[in-house]
This record gives sequence, structure tokens and C-alpha cells, in this order.
Amino acid sequence: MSEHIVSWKVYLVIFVLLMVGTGTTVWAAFQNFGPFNIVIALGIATIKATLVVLYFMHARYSPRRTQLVIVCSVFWLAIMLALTLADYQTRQPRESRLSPSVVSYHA
Amino acid sequence: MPDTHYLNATYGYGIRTWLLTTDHKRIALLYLCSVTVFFFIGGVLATMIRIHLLTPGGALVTPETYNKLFTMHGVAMIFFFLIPSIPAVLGNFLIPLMIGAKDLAFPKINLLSWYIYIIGGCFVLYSFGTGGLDTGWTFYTPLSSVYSNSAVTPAVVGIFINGFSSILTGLNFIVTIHTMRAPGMTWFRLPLFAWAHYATSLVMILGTPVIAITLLLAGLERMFHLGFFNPALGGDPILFQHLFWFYSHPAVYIMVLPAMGVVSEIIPTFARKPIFGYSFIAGSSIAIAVIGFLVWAHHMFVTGESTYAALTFSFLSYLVAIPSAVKVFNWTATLYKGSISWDPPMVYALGFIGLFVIGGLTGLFLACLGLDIHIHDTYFVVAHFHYIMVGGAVMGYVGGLHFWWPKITGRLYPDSLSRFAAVILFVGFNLTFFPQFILGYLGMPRRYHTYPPEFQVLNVLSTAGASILALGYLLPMVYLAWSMRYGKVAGPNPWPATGLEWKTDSPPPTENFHVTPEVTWEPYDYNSRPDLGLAAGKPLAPAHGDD
Amino acid sequence: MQSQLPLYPPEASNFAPHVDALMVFITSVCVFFTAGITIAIVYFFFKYHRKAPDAVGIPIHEDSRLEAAWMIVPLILAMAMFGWGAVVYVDYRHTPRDTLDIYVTGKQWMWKLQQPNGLKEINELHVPVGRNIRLILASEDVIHDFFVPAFRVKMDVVPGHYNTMWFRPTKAGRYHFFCSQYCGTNHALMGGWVTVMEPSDYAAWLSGSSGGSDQVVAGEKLFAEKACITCHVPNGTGRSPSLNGLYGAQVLLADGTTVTADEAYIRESILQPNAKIVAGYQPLMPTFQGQLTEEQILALTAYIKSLQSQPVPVKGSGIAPPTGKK
Amino acid sequence: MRECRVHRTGDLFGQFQTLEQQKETAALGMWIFLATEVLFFGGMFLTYTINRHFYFTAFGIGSNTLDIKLGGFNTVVLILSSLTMAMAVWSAQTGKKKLVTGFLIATLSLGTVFLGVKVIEYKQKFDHHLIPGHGFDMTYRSSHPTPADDPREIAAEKEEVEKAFASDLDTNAHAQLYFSLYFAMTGLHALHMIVGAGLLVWLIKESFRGRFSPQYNTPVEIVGFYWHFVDIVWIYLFPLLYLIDRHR
Ligand code: HEA
Ligand code: HEA
Ligand code: HEC
Ligand code: CUA
Ligand SMILES: [Cu+2]
Repeated sequence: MSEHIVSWKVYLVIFVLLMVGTGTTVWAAFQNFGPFNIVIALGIATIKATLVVLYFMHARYSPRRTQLVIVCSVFWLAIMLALTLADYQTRQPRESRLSPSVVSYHA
Repeated sequence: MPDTHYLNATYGYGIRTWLLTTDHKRIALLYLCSVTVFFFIGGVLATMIRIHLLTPGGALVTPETYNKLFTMHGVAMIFFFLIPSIPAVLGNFLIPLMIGAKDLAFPKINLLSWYIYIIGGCFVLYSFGTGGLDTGWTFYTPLSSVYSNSAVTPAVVGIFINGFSSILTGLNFIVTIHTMRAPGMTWFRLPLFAWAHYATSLVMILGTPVIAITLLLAGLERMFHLGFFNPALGGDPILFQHLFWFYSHPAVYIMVLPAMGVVSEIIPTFARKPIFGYSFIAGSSIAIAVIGFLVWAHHMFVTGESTYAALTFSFLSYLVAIPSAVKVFNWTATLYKGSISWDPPMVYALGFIGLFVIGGLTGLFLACLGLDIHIHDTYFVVAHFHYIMVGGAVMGYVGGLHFWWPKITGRLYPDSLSRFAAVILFVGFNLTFFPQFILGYLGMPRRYHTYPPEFQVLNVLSTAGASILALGYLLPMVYLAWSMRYGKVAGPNPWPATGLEWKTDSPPPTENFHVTPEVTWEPYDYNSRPDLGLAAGKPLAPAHGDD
Repeated sequence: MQSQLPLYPPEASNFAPHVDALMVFITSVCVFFTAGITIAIVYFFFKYHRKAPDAVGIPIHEDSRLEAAWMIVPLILAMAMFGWGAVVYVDYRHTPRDTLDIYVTGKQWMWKLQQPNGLKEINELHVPVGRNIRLILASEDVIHDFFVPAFRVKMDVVPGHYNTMWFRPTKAGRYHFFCSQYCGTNHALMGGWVTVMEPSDYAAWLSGSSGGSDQVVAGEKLFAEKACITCHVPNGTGRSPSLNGLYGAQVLLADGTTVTADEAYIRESILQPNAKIVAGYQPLMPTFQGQLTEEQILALTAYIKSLQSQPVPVKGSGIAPPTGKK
Repeated sequence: MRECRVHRTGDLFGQFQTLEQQKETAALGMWIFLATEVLFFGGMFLTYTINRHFYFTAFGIGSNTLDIKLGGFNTVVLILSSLTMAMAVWSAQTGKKKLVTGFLIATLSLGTVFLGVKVIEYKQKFDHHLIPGHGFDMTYRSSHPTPADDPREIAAEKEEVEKAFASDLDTNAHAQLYFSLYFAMTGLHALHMIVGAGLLVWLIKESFRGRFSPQYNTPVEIVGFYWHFVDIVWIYLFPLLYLIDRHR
């Protein structure tokens, strides 16, 4: 396995993209997109995180098993979040404190 | 015995050479001593529980003390005995040997994880000593975070710390199995013990962090009066249960998978034939580890979780039973047309199968939604998990100790005495815990220091069984200790078995192998191993015969 | 007739026969597998016992058809267990309409139970045979669990929200109930007796044992004391909805969804008014979280439910916004 | 050679056969460690998510008391430190020994700046009685403005807080829940930064001795992984904690 050296130019480009992402996040937070504010915020954060993982952390050039580790960790996190939230979302009315009305009132 | 081996080479026996060692084999022995201490503590507490329950009113202690007894029993047994037992003792000792490596990938981290375990253990013992712990091993909030007056904080800190020991062990195993295999040791030549530990490690690294953070939050809640899980301050106690079981259900597979690995080694060795369905057993370990993460809320069927969630989790709980079934059937099939002996490890392994099957099958009762409503939090549950954990996992651990004892110490233990101990264990165990299934169905709730008189007969039976069981544990402790000095010298491969670990001296040298081994044979393949000195099996039947 | 060493508790509710049948089914499957495996092991063990010290077995590696078979057969049986269990469970969760409601409050370490007419009992519960009984469970401190083995019912009592459970007693008698979620020092003492009576005896018992303030009356008093009445006047003002006939109705919410106004909804409306806003109203109602004890909330709920029987006033004078009740 | 096996030859530890194997192993170890970290933080993110859904208003007013300028500045600082860390790895890989040290020092300095700003922010919360515990008071700042505070800002905050209290009398408890999570999450993040800073100090020491070269740079690379991960956590924490309900 010969090591892949990422050029410093790539790093700079990624850095600039991350900055743009940060700016966009802040800007979007001050707009009213209703329930989509959180979606946008997390979406951008995820893109930023992906860039860091792929380039700064060289995941793009790493062996398959490293990529597998990354996928697994995210997948397990998703299991935890999804199944727990599924319980909260489908509770009988009394427990649907999570109901969208809470959010929509503020929107 | 070889002149130099890991026990006496280099540094000799001095205490500092033990406390600073990075040799996985010595670290395994450090773990062996420490988990035994916790087993002993847990066992004494269990004995007190059983004596107390002899009479309906409670024969021994006050209610507070009784509650502390079972809590400390559960905490000591689960977090400080059973979870580290097989992985940290046998896994640590054997994985590098089995894959032909000189050590684990990160020897220093291995030692570190033992120290972490000890520090965590000290915190927990401190909590036991200063006020005890009366929350149940499940630490449900708000009882643990607000209402309990016992020493919850140090216990939680101790378990939090101990979690990292488990994480680091799992990490070490996975990396080692990935990168340190000897030439020729392909994935499908790995011993099933290694597969089981790979699966176990997956659970350790992906589950343990969640219990760590959960207990951290609960501890902070208790220390600083925060409200994460306290409804009085807006928190949600059910969320705690979700987080707790996200780890603690998969954790039951940390306990049983390694034991299954042990059995998968013992059975082919004493049946002297390749294990039936190697790839299915290997794959089922991984399947158990993965599906095991999807079933946690089956502990919460009556908390008021949503009906849909309950249905989902019940369904998935049944799925996770299938890979376990696969293992049991394959072990049984391995005996077919074998050349079976009943050396002590084999007796333990067969005992494991019997008790694990009962324990596992009673899991099916609990996973059944309509039935769990009635038996949840009764002695039925207590019986279920003791069957799997004590009858299954501990039996596997003791069996594994017997199997590899000659490798670890270079000596053999008395043959018939150890077989006798296995039988005592089996009988005592059933007498202790079978009555509890009936008790549970009759409606005796668990964690009760006093109970209605109609339950007394079964409780007395159970206590009687426990005293036989205690004897069953005492015996091996005595004769194994005895054998270290007076046992017969074992030689490198006393059984004989096919694994790589048996190709080196007993006890092995510090560097494990004098020359890096190369693997050219399939696992458990007696027929291509003239070096074992056995009559090469005459092919009486076609290799894939289904006659 | 229970023998000296019974294997199951008395069957005294509608659920008991189903649960016991399920138990018999799963037990037989499990006995079948345990016996099968044990017999196979013992048989192989003796049949293939080692003949000579250096004998080896015959290598048989794998058989995919066999593997498939012993995955599929258990899977089918497991699915049968799941399916049957699910059916019974759905029955548990599906409360019928005509229930006799009993409020149950758990606290360390006692149970307070309240009959619909306000009669209070401690660690004792009287119910008539043949009626559907619903328990509405609340906790004042930690998690408890209400468990009646003879009825095969059990439900956690969780602080912070209501759980409910139901059953129909089928046999008169006196049965144990227990707290089955560990709740601290005297967890084991937190139990009592359910007395199942013939309906006539029950009626006699109810009228015979006076005492205990009427739940609805207490609720009415609180309704005034806590100033609910200032907003919730019987005919509804423009700003606050009337509560008449609320219980059991479908309420249209501001976000367009509807909910059934059950106890839990009423409770939530009092404690977290903003969680669900009735369509057409502003979120003006303050929360009463922390100002009412569980018992007071129960009383208020009982009172609001009692408004049921009064004629529902005609709404929609043109000034009031849509009431949100369909 | 029989006695001592885990001896090292140069940079190669005894349990390995080749430097390459050693490097792969170390990298895999670090990645797996980071996987556990994902789940570790994940438990807290789940707690956050569920409570935020329960108490959106209270979380909003809590979040609005955070200083978006400081938070934003810190975000930039941390991402910049990720860049310098990546550059340090690059310098090591390309054999620029001086640059390695330089970039490592830059990374450490940026990390320290981040922690310094965090201290300032914590201090503010302390002054405003926003530390969870008995003294916690969501209304404190708006009712005790200091001359330094912008009166318009205070008025806005006051209105907002009053509105929240009107709809939810338990706003104080629920906002406290927000701050409990805020401190738990940022505190744990900061703890990771401190560990990272410790690792950087060690790397700098080694790199002064010229240890890192195109052949041997594993430590720089795996500490880099860790540092980037801590950065990623912040990438999520920033919008989740600072940017709730900002528009209004
Ligand atoms: C090592 C530990 C261990 C293991 C391996 C298991 C394995 C299983 N457990 Fe168990 N369990 C515990 C330890 C363990 N459990 C503990 C400690 C508790 C209580 C915690 C507490 O509250 O304190 C508990 C509680 C518990 C509950 C909650 C009960 C309650 O509180 O109400 C449930 C419910 O679903 C459950 C189910 C199962 C199932 C389905 C399996 C399955 O994995 C079992 C699979 C195995 C088999 C099925 C046997 C082999 C198969 C065959 C012989 C073929 C035939 C098979 C079929 C027909 C399908 N367990
Ligand atoms: C690995 C886990 C493990 C193990 C090995 C055991 C082992 C035993 N357990 Fe335990 N148990 C749990 C895990 C375990 N348990 C858990 C998690 C709980 C739930 C806790 C909770 O509710 O929070 C529990 C609860 C529990 C209860 C229920 C308490 C209650 O709900 O009120 C009971 C009651 O009988 C019990 C009994 C026993 C017995 C008799 C043994 C025996 O097998 C022990 C035998 C061992 C020894 C006795 C020590 C070794 C022997 C010697 C050194 C000989 C000399 C000693 C003497 C003569 C005393 N256990
Ligand atoms: C300041 C006025 C005010 C007070 C005081 C008040 N409420 Fe309300 N209540 C409202 C308003 C406005 C609504 C409708 C908006 C909503 O759903 O929150 C409402 C809704 C309700 C609902 C849901 C009604 C429906 O039609 O779905 C219930 C139940 C309720 N209140 C009970 C009470 C009780 C009990 C009290 C006293 C302990 C009380 N309220 C005190 C203003 C008030
Ligand atoms: Cu109440 Cu146990
Ligand atoms: Cu489980």
C-alpha cells in the first residue's frame, strides 16, 4: 500500500468550503424556514463533517476497512437515534409531546 | 515443562514484573485473579440473598440491606465479573496465540485497560463499603438519580471508568485480528473462538460508549441536581431506559458470545472432527452481534412504550434467536460420527449446551409480548438470565479454563474430580434456578425481600440448590490451584487439539512462538494433521455425506 | 382447584386463559427442542464414544440444506410465537369504551386507589365481576408497577405521565397485587389485595362504605380555586374553549391534526398547554406544572369528564372562532 | 533474543513485522476509537434531541443567550486548526521537518485560543446565573442588566423570556435542562480538546527532535485523526447549541 499524499491545495479548498458552510449555517439560522431550519443546519453540518472525514482525514484514500469502520459507526448511531425516536413518535397521544405542533407554533 | 516460558522468563516472578508487564498472557492472568475476586464477592452476596429468602419474612437482613445485596450482586457479577471474564482472561491469553501473533496490537493499551478495570473496581468497592448501593443493577431513574440514599455516585463513576477497559479490550482484539494474523491464517481459517471474540468486540466498542455516557449523565444529574432523566425537572425517565438498554441488551451477548466461542473449540476437539457448519457458526456470531443491537426495548414492554415500538422490538428479538439456534444445532451435529471422549472440558461444554438452550428458549417467552406482560420483572426473568449467564456463560468460562489450563500453567488437574465438579454444578444449578421459573409464573416479583408464604416451598428448594452450586464452584477453585504445583505436566498438546495455540510450548514462551508459524491447514481438520500423532481418519464415509 | 404446588396462579380475568394458552404453546415448542437436542446429544455421545485412544471422527463439513432447514423451522415457530403474542398484546392495549375507571396513584411505598365515585382505598381494590375495569396510573415519585398475577396484567406507573391498563375480572375472590418495578426500600411491601365481587355486592359495598370526598366535587372546587373558571366559562369565551363535552371528543389542533380528548390529553393540556393548541385559539393558557399534585390533577380530570353529561352548548355565535371540536 | 520480545528496533515495535503493518494497525486503532467516540457523543445527542422537542421554547431562549460572535469565532478557529493539523501531516509526509513543527505549534495555539474563548463564555454564563443548580435563574440577566449591556438586546430578551414563562411556568427548569446539556456537551468537547492539546505538546516535542519523516509519521497522522474528529463534533454542536430559534 503506497501512501497517498493529499496536496496542500486540496486542503486549502476544503478549508474555504468549510468556511462557506459555516457562513451559510449562520445566515440560514436567521431566516425563517419553519421546520426546515433544523434540517438545513444539520444538512450543512453533515456536508462539512463529510468533507473533513474524506479529505482532512484521508478517508477517501484509506483502505476499505477504514471506510467500513466509518460507515459502521454512523450506522450504529442511526440505529440508536431511529429506533428510540420511533418509540417517541408513535406513542399514544399522551406521550406525543414530540408532536409537530410544538414546533409549528414557533414557526 | 520447557525451561523458560512467559511465567519465568526475562524478569522472573517479582511483583513489579507483573504490574508492569505488557505480555498479553501475563495480563490475562492479572485479569484472572481480579475477576475471581469479584466472582467471589458476587457469590457471597448471592449466598446471602438465598439464605435471606429461606423464610417469607426474610431470614437474614433488613429490607435496605437486602436491596443492597442484590444490587451489588448484579453489579459485581455483570460489570466486573462476567463481561471481562472470558474476553479479558481467555481472549487475552489466546487470541494472539491462536492467530500466530507475538502479542496484541497494542500491548501497552492492554495493560492500561487492566489498570482502568482496577480503578473502576476500586470505585465500586468503595461504594459497596461506604453505604452500599440499592438501585438495582439497572440504575433506573429517578430512583437512582434522586431518591436513593446509597452511594450511587462512586458506583456510577466506577462503572463509567470500567467501560473504557472494555472498549480498549475490544479495540485491541479487532485491530489484532485484522492486522496481526500469521501467514496463511485467512479469515476462514480463524478459530471460531476468534470469530466469537471479533463479534464480541464489535459490541464492546459500539455499545459500551453509550452506557458510559448514560451513567455519566445520570451521575451528573445526581451530583448537580440536573434534570436529564428526572420528570420533576422536565426530564424523561424512559429515555434513560432506552439508553441503558441500548448497551445492556447487546452486553448480554458480550457475556455469551465468548462462551459460545469456547464451546465451538471444545466440541470439535473432543469429537475429533471438524466442526459442522464452520461458516454458519462464524457468521451467526456476527449476526448475533448486529441484530442484538436492534432489540433493546424488549426490556421495556410495560413502561408504556408505543405499541408499534413494542411490536418491532418483539419481532426483532425473535430474529436474534435464529443465529443462536444455528449454533446449537451445529454443535449437536458435530457430535455425529465423531470420536467422542468425555474429558472434563467436554463435560462442561455439554452442560453449557443444555443450560444455554433452556435459558435461551425461556428468552422466547419473555420476547413474547402477550406473555411478557405477566412475567416481566418476576422470578421468571431471574431464572432466564441465570440460566444463560450462570448456566451458559459461567459454565463456558469454567469449561474454557479447564480446556486451556494445561496451556496456561503447563499442568493437568485431576480428571475425575473435575468431571464430578461439572456434574455437581449442573445439578446444583438446575435445582437453584428451575424452581424460579415456576415462582415467576406464579407471580413472585423479583427484588423482593419478603414474599407471601405460598411461595416458600419453591424458595427453599432454590436455596438448597444454591448450596450445592456453591460447592460446584468451590471444587474447581481448589483443584485448579492445587494443580499449579502438583498437577501432571501437560506437554504442548495434551488433548490433542488442532489450534495454533497448541503448536507452541505449554506454557508458551514470552514471544509465543519460537518461529513465526505458517498455517497450511483448515480449521479443526484432524485428517490433514499427521503431526498430532492420531490415526488419520479413514474416509469411511463421503466428506459431505448426509447418511 | 389448585393443588399444593400450583404451576400457575388462579385465572381470574379475561386475559388469563389467553396468556396461559400462549404459555402452554411456547412451553411445548421449547420442551420439544430441549428434549430433541438432549436426546441427540446423549445418543451421539454413547453411539460415537471414542473406540481407540488415537481414533478420529469422520469429517463432515457442512450441508446447506440442513442449515437452511434448521434456520427456517425455528423461524416459523418463532413467528408463530410473535404473532400470537402480538394479538394478545394488542388486546391488552386496546381498552374497550365502557370501562369503570379507577384512579391509581403509586408512591413510595403505598397505593392509593380511587373508585369512580371518589371513594378512596389504600392498598385495597374492590371491583365487580364482569365489568371492564380501567386503571389510570400515576406516580408521585419513582417508577412503580401495578401487577395482579391472577389477572395476568401489569403496567409501569411512571412519574410524569399517565399509563392506563384494563381487564375484566371473571371470578370473584381475593387476589394479591404487587408493585413489580423496584422502587426502593419497601418495594416488597408495596402490595395489597384486589377483591372481586359480584356486581350486587359491589354496589352494596360502594354505597355502604361512605366517606371519601367526591372526586368530581373536589375537582369542581379546584376548578374555581385555581381560577380555571375565569377562562373556561361554560359557554366558552372567544379566548378559551369550553370544556363541556370535551372528554372523548376529537379535538382539531392548530397544526391540523386531531387528537382524542382522553385523560392523558386533559392532563397534558393542564401541564403543558402549549404542546397541543386547539385550532382557533391562542396559546394563552398558563401551565400548571408544579402547582398541582397528582391527586389534584386527577380530581380536575374527573371534573372535566363529568362535564360530559351536561348538554353541550350550541356554539358558533359568529364571534367565537371555530371550536375545533368535530 | 529469547527473553524479550516487545523490544523495539528504531521506530518498529516488537509485536509487528514491518513499519507498514505498524502504521496500518495504529491508524485502524484510532479509527475504531473514533467510532466509539461517535456513539459516546451520540448518547448525549439523543438526550438533546428528545428534550429539545419537548421544550422547544425554553431551548430557544436558552440558546439565544449564547454569544453567536464568540461561537462563530470559535468555529472558525477550530476549522483553521484542522487545516493546520492537516498541513502538519502533509509536511511530515513530504519531509519538511521545520514546517511540521510550525504547523503543530499553530494547531496547538489555535486550540488554546478556542479553549480560552470557551472560558470567557462560561464566565459569562456564570455571571448571568445560568449555571444549572440552585442559583439558576433564566430571568437574571434581563432583570439585572449591567451598563455594558445593550439595552435593546436586554429588552428583547426580557420580552422573549416573559413570553416563554407565560406559556410554560416551568421555563426555568426547562431552560436549565438546555444549559445542563450545553455544559455537558461543550464540557465534554473541551475535555477532548484538552486531551488533544496534550497529544500535540508531545508531538511538538518529538518533532523538535526531528522524528517525523516521510517514512515515519504515524503519530502525527493519528493524532490528526483525533483532532479532526473533535472538530467535527463542534461542527454539529455549533448549530445545535447556538442557532436554535434565532430568527424572530
Ligand atoms: C448472557 C445473557 C443473556 C442472553 C444471551 C440473553 C438472550 C436472550 N434474551 Fe435475555 N436477559 C438477560 C440476559 C440474557 N438474555 C438478562 C440479564 C435479563 C434481565 C435484565 C434485568 O432486567 O435485570 C434478560 C431479560 C430478557 C428480556 C426482558 C424480560 C423482562 O424484563 O420482561 C427479554 C425479552 O424479550 C429477553 C429475551 C432474550 C432472548 C430472545 C434471547 C435470545 O438471544 C436467546 C436465543 C437462544 C435460543 C432461542 C436458544 C437456542 C435455540 C434453539 C434451541 C432452537 C429453537 C429456537 C426457536 C424455536 C426459535 N431477555
Ligand atoms: C454473571 C452474573 C451472575 C451470576 C454468576 C449470578 C450468580 C448467582 N445468582 Fe444472581 N443475579 C445477577 C447476575 C448473576 N448472578 C443479576 C444481574 C441479578 C439482578 C440484580 C438486580 O435485580 O439488580 C441477579 C439476581 C439474583 C437473584 C434475585 C434477587 C432478587 O431479585 O431479589 C438471586 C436469587 O436467588 C440470585 C442468585 C444467584 C445465585 C444463587 C448465584 C450462584 O450461581 C452464585 C454461586 C457462586 C458462589 C456461591 C461463589 C463461589 C463459591 C465459593 C467461593 C464457595 C464458597 C462460598 C460459599 C460457601 C458461600 N441472583
Ligand atoms: C388564562 C386563561 C386560562 C386559564 C386560567 C386556564 N385555561 Fe385552559 N385553556 C385556555 C386556552 C386559551 C385554551 C386553548 C388553547 C390551548 O389548547 O392551549 C385552553 C385549553 C384547555 C384545555 C383543552 C381544551 C380543548 O378544547 O381541547 C383544557 C382541558 C384546559 N384548558 C383545562 C384547564 C384547567 C383544568 C385550568 C385550571 C387548572 C385551566 N384550563 C386554566 C386558557 C386558560
Ligand atoms: Cu413501588 Cu416497587
Ligand atoms: Cu435483552
